[in-house]
Amino acid sequence: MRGVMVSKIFDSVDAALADIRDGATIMIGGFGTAGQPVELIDGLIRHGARDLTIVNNNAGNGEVGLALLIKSGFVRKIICSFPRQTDSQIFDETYRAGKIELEVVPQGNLAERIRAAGAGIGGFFTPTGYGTLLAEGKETRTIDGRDYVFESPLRADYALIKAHRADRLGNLVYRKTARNFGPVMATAAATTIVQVPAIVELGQLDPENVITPGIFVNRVVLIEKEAE
Amino acid sequence: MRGVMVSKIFDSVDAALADIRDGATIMIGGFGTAGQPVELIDGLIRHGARDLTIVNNNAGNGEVGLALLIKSGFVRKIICSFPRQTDSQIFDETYRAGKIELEVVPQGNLAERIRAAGAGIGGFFTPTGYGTLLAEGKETRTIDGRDYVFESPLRADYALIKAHRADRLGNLVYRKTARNFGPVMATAAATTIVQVPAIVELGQLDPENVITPGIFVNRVVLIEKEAE
Amino acid sequence: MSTAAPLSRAEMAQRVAADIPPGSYVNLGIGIPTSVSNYLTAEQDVILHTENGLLGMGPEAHGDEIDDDLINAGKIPVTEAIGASYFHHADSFGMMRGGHLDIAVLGAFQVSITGDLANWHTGEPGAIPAVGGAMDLAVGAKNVFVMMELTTKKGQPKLVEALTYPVTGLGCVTRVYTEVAVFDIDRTTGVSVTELFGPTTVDDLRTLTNLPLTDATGKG
Amino acid sequence: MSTAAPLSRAEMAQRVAADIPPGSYVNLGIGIPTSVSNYLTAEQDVILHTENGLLGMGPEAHGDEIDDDLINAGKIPVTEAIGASYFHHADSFGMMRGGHLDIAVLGAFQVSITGDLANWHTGEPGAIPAVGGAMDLAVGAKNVFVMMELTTKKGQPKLVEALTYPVTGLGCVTRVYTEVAVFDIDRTTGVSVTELFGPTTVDDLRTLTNLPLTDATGKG
Repeated sequence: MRGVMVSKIFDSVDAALADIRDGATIMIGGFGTAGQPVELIDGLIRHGARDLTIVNNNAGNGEVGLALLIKSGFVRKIICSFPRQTDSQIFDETYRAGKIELEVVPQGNLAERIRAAGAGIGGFFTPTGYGTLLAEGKETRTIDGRDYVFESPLRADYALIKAHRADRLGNLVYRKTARNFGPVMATAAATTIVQVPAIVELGQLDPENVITPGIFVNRVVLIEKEAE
Repeated sequence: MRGVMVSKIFDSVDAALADIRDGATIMIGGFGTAGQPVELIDGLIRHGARDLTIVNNNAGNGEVGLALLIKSGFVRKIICSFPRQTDSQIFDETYRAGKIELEVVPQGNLAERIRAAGAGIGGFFTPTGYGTLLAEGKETRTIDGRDYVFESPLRADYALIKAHRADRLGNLVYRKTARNFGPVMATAAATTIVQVPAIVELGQLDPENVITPGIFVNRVVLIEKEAE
Repeated sequence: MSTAAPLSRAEMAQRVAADIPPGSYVNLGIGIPTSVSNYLTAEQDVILHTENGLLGMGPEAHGDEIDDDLINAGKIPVTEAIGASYFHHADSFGMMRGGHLDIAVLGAFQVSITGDLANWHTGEPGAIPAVGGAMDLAVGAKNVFVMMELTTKKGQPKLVEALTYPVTGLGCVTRVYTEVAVFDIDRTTGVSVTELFGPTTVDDLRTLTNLPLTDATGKG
Repeated sequence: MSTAAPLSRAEMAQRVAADIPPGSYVNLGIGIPTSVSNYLTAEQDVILHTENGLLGMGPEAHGDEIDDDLINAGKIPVTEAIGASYFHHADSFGMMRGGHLDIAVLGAFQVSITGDLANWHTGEPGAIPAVGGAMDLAVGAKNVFVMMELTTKKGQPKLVEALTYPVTGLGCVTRVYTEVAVFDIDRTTGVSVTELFGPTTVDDLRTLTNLPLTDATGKG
């Protein structure tokens, strides 16, 4: 008997996204446009699932990627740290029109909540946000003389992220500051879908330097581009 | 005016350990002997600070390193996950003679408590240990139907760790499973002291693959050996 | 599947190995569970996790392969499989606690009918407590398989109504492999016998354990 | 050190840069604080942190240096210094929240005499709230330096008894650089003026701010 080698490589974006349903919570990697999985987001728009909750650091830039997804009307709610930017006009309009719900989370709490979900932590006390509008109604505690706010894990049905290289088991490396939220989001989603500009043979990534071990990755899609 | 380049490199183990005082809490890296900073521990014994609290995964193997430190009588208390091993005879005798205090912490909670201290988290809820002897007297909470125990950050005055390579700013890489507790302990101590078998020029470590950024490291000592 | 005789330890390990789905991420506990790796086939593409910071652990190292920096959780020298990755202890236990491992295979002193596990401490006076990663493994994996003899040397069943040994984790065990039978544990429907090895019957097991076992062997 | 005239923004940045001890780990907030990097010398060996995952940030990138994958927290293309390292967002904010940065330099709408900081939200009706890393930076660094004009365009002092803008962090600011003076904030001893720039006196500042300022200029 000869088995089939396990491979997480999917032939197309559409195949990788096919099972996403209305109402899903989806984490999308990237900080601004660095690390933003634009082709996966385009695929999500084509796919057409509605009533989505999106977790990202921002709320879209310009007229592409996440901004376009918001424009599509498929996003019910966005959880982010920094929606307002010079080129966040699509979000701004949608929000002011009352067509999208916004939960603003301090950036470090956002990252830590995602990490907590991936690491099986039920909740944690963070000093960030204590005494501010963003901690209103939340449990607080003074520990060793310092004031903390209780924050809960943030998990998702899917994470869509962009990496620099992947192998067939989904081991990933990133490139420079495009790494940002990718590694923690990959741990916090039931299904993690990754786009990469190149796939390498198993064994070509140095085990000392794999940033996201394949255990956190479910699907890999190759998006070839000229300049990468 | 020409400034002096910042360098964290110390000339000797003794110089690197000189300011450790009686009663200090000291994290020591390593899992069994892999990653154990033996020469720093030998230096700690020479230094002679007493009444120490030691944090390590184990409680020493054989008659060297951590085991020898325990034999020295300088350790008041050890916080670890797995004291009893086939070659932990020194700890076993010392403990049975009532000469050392023992706090047993599940290994993952130990690692997470250390990480929490380094990351400014005031405490967290973990499922590990719930309903067991090791959670007796601790706060518990049911979150989304799962039971958790509250655990507190674990910090230290010093961390003594072993890495594979360092540069003058204290950027570190490790080797294979000798990495273990080194990266989290480096973040959780007021002063982190590292032994390495080789120091490289600044710029020789790939920025994508630095495991412990130099911000977490205070002192680096070169321990040259034949086989590394 | 039945066999004519109770399983040897090697056969138990072989049986567990055969039940692991291709591509699974698996942690094999110290002791008997470690031997499961001897029976995993290359075609299964099973990826082994060792909690001291390696995913993609290869077979035990021998001779020149031995490297003091490359050991497993039992502190035995091992090798690195192709496609491996290293990480620090907090990441490694986050991987476990976060539910990313498909299966942990563990030894046990006792397992209760609600899946409570005892495997870390005999509770004897004077014993030095040492837990290691046992409690983390118990609560972390999606499925916890226990491998144990069904009875103690004195003939006492180790599958019990309620633990008498100190708890490692509550309600965590999903399946128990013994030399005479495989038991599935479901927190709502209870314990069912899914396979028998040798002449033992489900009724024999009910008598031995004094537990309400469901016969799911397909022959009951 | 006094100067004949109030400081320009560039001089303020230069003044802050001169106060950063060699070898410090520093995060420069978006806006005016970013310009401090223009005045750091190679001899200072100051290591810049940008919270989107880089320690050892180099100068702003231009021309061919621009790389879409290498930006700072303000999303401006930057370069990588020798000895840099990359890490993910949770590690980056753990570095900050864990108190490992020596200094964060931030802009502000207001600072209170107990070191409370307001710099994230105008609180105006209809404004879209956006916090980014502001609250994390406020609570994380060992020292938080604020750079701001002492008054609003309407002449209202921005160093105040109690904030009227929404809080970013409580009791976090340790020093305030303005065009006319430097203020040190100590939670127990209050606010002291440590330097003056231009003709303004400590009494002038007391009158302007209506605050009980200690004269620590060494000339009072």
